[in-house]
Amino acid sequence: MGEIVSLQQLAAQVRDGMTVALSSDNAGVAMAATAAILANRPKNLHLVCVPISGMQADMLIGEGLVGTLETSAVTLGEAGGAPRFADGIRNGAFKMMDATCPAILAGLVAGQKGVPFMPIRGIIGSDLLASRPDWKVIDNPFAENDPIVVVSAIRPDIALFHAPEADRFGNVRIGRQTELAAMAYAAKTTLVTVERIVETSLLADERSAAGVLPALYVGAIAEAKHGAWPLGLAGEYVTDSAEVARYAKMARSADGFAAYMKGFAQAFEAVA
Amino acid sequence: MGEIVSLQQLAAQVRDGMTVALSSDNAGVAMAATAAILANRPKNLHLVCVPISGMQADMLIGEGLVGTLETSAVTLGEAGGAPRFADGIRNGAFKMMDATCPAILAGLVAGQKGVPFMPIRGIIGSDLLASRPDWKVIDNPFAENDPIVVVSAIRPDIALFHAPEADRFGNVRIGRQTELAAMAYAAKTTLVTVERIVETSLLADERSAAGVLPALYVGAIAEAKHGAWPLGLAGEYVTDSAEVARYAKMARSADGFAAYMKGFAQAFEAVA
Amino acid sequence: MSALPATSREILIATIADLLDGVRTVAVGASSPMPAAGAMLLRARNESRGRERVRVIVLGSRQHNFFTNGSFELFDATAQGRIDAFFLGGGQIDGQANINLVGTGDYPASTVRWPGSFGSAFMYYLIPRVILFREEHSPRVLVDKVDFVSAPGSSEGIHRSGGPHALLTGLALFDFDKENKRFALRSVHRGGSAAAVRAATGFDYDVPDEVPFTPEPDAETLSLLRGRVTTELAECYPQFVETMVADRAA
Amino acid sequence: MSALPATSREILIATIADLLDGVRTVAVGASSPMPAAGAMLLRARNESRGRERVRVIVLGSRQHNFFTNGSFELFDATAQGRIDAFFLGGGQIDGQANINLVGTGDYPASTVRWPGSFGSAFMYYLIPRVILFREEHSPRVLVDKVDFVSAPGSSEGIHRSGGPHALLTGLALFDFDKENKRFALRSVHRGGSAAAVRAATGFDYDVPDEVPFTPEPDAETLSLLRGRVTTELAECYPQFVETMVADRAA
Repeated sequence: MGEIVSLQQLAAQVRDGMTVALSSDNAGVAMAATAAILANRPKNLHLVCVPISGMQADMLIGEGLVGTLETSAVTLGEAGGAPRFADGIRNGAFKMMDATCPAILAGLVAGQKGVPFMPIRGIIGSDLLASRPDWKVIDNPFAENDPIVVVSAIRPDIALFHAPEADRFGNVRIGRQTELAAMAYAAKTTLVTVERIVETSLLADERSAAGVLPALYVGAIAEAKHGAWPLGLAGEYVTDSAEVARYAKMARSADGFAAYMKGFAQAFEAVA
Repeated sequence: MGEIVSLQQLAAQVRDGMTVALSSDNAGVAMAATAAILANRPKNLHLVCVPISGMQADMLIGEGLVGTLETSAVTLGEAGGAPRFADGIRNGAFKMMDATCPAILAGLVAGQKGVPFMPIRGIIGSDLLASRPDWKVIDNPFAENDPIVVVSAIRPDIALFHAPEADRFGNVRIGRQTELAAMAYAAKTTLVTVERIVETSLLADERSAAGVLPALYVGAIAEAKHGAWPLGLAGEYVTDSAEVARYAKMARSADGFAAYMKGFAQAFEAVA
Repeated sequence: MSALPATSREILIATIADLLDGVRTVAVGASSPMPAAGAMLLRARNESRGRERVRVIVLGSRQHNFFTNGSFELFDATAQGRIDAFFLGGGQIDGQANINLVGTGDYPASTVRWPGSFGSAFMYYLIPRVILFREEHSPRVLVDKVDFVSAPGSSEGIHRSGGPHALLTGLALFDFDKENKRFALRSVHRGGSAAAVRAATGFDYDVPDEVPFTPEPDAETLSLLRGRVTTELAECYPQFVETMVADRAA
Repeated sequence: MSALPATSREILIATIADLLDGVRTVAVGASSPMPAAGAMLLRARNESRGRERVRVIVLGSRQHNFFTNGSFELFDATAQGRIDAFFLGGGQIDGQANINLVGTGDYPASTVRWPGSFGSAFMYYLIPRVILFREEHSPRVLVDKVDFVSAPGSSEGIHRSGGPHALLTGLALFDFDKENKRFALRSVHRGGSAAAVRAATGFDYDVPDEVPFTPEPDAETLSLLRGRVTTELAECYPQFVETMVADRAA
């Protein structure tokens, strides 16, 4: 557990048909790992975006690796809509499971707690419900006339994210982004890329230990400097907005996307 | 919110009939506040121990202030059983709601999430279930032949605990004791005593911010140096085992308990 | 020194502040500068008037977000009743205040696909005061019936403690009548008219005999907005502040 | 230098280590020095034998507990299947491995009241290898039927992935036969006898024709226990280590 490996070894753990939980853009996205995963071309992935995604999901969709997409949104933020996502939707390229943020979080909490479902307020009367056989409406057992949605547990094969640092013992600093911990708790294993690996245990300082994910949940860690690029990593570097805008523009067409991705792969090969 | 008050002002917020969530001995117990609460003699309290309690619950029971006790255990640890608790049980002095630790935590999570119940594994076949009308067995809506317990949400009027420090803005450091945050989320308001109040925002340092409960949840904070005594506070001071043992011995009889409590009140009056 | 008159954007921001009047805690999205500006303006004004403190939570911001429990906390705090107001938009908003953040055409193969429902299918049900905010006021956005309901404007037979309070666009301000499940035009912004609003709106709504103009910010409000609030905003939304300042000069 | 023979306590600790053989992660209570000693012994022995690493979580300890999610994490990690072994005791344990941590007499007005069920009504169902450990071996503890079921020894028709693996007392070691829901005596500790165990046990159980003595720790095990493990234990259980060392001298 918490083994330190190369980016390629980490990426090799993502295999055909797996359910992979991805972090949202402001929580640390493993973009360098995504480039390495794309090189392996695992098919028919089931992405669970926690609770939304952006360029990462759009790239995996554009490369044809996504069989199922479970998310509350895919957006490039200021750069606009996610073009390969919208194109895939139009062409029915993957099974779409539209969600709402707290329902994805509730599914992960069910996974974390080892229960088959979690109740959640809202949702009833939304068109989301009709396309989600994994969400049901039951009667609140403790009240009359109180229908409530239950969402089934989400138990990803893999949780994947990028964080500022890990220690040699496999512990990872996640800070206030506790949904990363929930992803890891719910997942069978967790793959983490980090800006740096430190020698001292992150649990040694009691004041900051609360923001650390213990090695118990972590399958593999790879060092990847600027591993969230072109996205940012809070406290480390900001999003490369020009690059995201360049992607947004090029990815509007299949050819432009292919050209962008070629350069993207080369950018990471140059580093590795 | 997060107002800094005197110990007496804080204690005055605990009133007749309220549901009060208490922390376990290793998580920071507000003993100085308990002395101040005992002086006010609020009646018919419903204690929710998260998930167990010790001397604090035993004292409140011994003073006749408890109408309902919801807990997974009451124990004085190395000093043995809780004598006023056992005596109250024999005499039917309060309504007992025996629980199991994760069920109390699940009830708080339901309170935190604003849902009426949470499912939980286990429990079926235990005699605990028979005396808990607020726990029911339902069929898992997503599987055949899979009965599962649901526990109803716990929404205390007050969460009460002792922590190392708070800042002037009402934020409280709880470190890795995240069940204290769950208590606060689930409760209408939270009363916290602290060893010290610091001038700098506890949220200013991103590395340690994950272990901070924001002021949004905190009703009142009072400074109480050694406020967990005779119990310990992790990272600050250890339990005064001799004092707990003295309590354990004296509290075996009603008279001994009364004598102990007189001294206990005086110990805090001397400080105040 | 007489101040320049309020810009259109400043009127919108001041209107948002008015719509938030009385709230204690308001959350705004990281990419929602106008709602954030309105919330910060109310906070500043309440402070200068000695009124109750307003907490503003800017989601996704590290500095202006005191949450410590990640993505969970907005939704949990909402369900706990601790968040009084929130903003929602939509690619489509219909006359019953249903909102669509998913797309047009036959779901799931939407012709035009938007990002997705985000937290709307939860927040809209539980936030007491949801302000629908969309600057574009056109028949394409304000439709008779949305193609997909991300979240409905009203509900029956379920637990629902929140819902739409008002709809603010670049042209007008509507109240939502919960009884009749219809919007009612409250005011049109400077330079507009009831007729222009009617022409640009794809759904039917109630109109009073006299349609007033949306009130313009008073001198105190405008001064706070151009002073303290602009400074505060600049930390989260530097680009927006630049356009806001450029507006005034124009 | 020939080592002193194993003390009774050391035999129990070594037996616990043997019962844990093969686990990857084991959790022990803060006031459970013997289980902790057994777990630490297995960890040390696996390390010296180049076998798989064993994680030992001492609950309630700050230094020997890597959890960062408070009281939740033990139960959550258990439900996730990440904790392989745990220890439970009981004021009463019966022949079907039901355990009672609540009290004797008519519930709720128990004549003798114990602290309560703690996490047993959850952990017993979900931990694959639960070791029942109670040093006192008497008809008062090992009863035919418990007065109150804090957690049952077996279940039907519900999700249950865990349960009793063995019962270890100061006199003997029992296996639990899940099929027949009965204990079977595996061994008696040095100086004891099958007859003495029978006399001290309030429930019926199976007995083999030949009842062996509980194996005593080999030299390597004893040396690890008296060396590294004693040092590690001293950080969490200083008083216990004192008595353990005093035992040897006696």
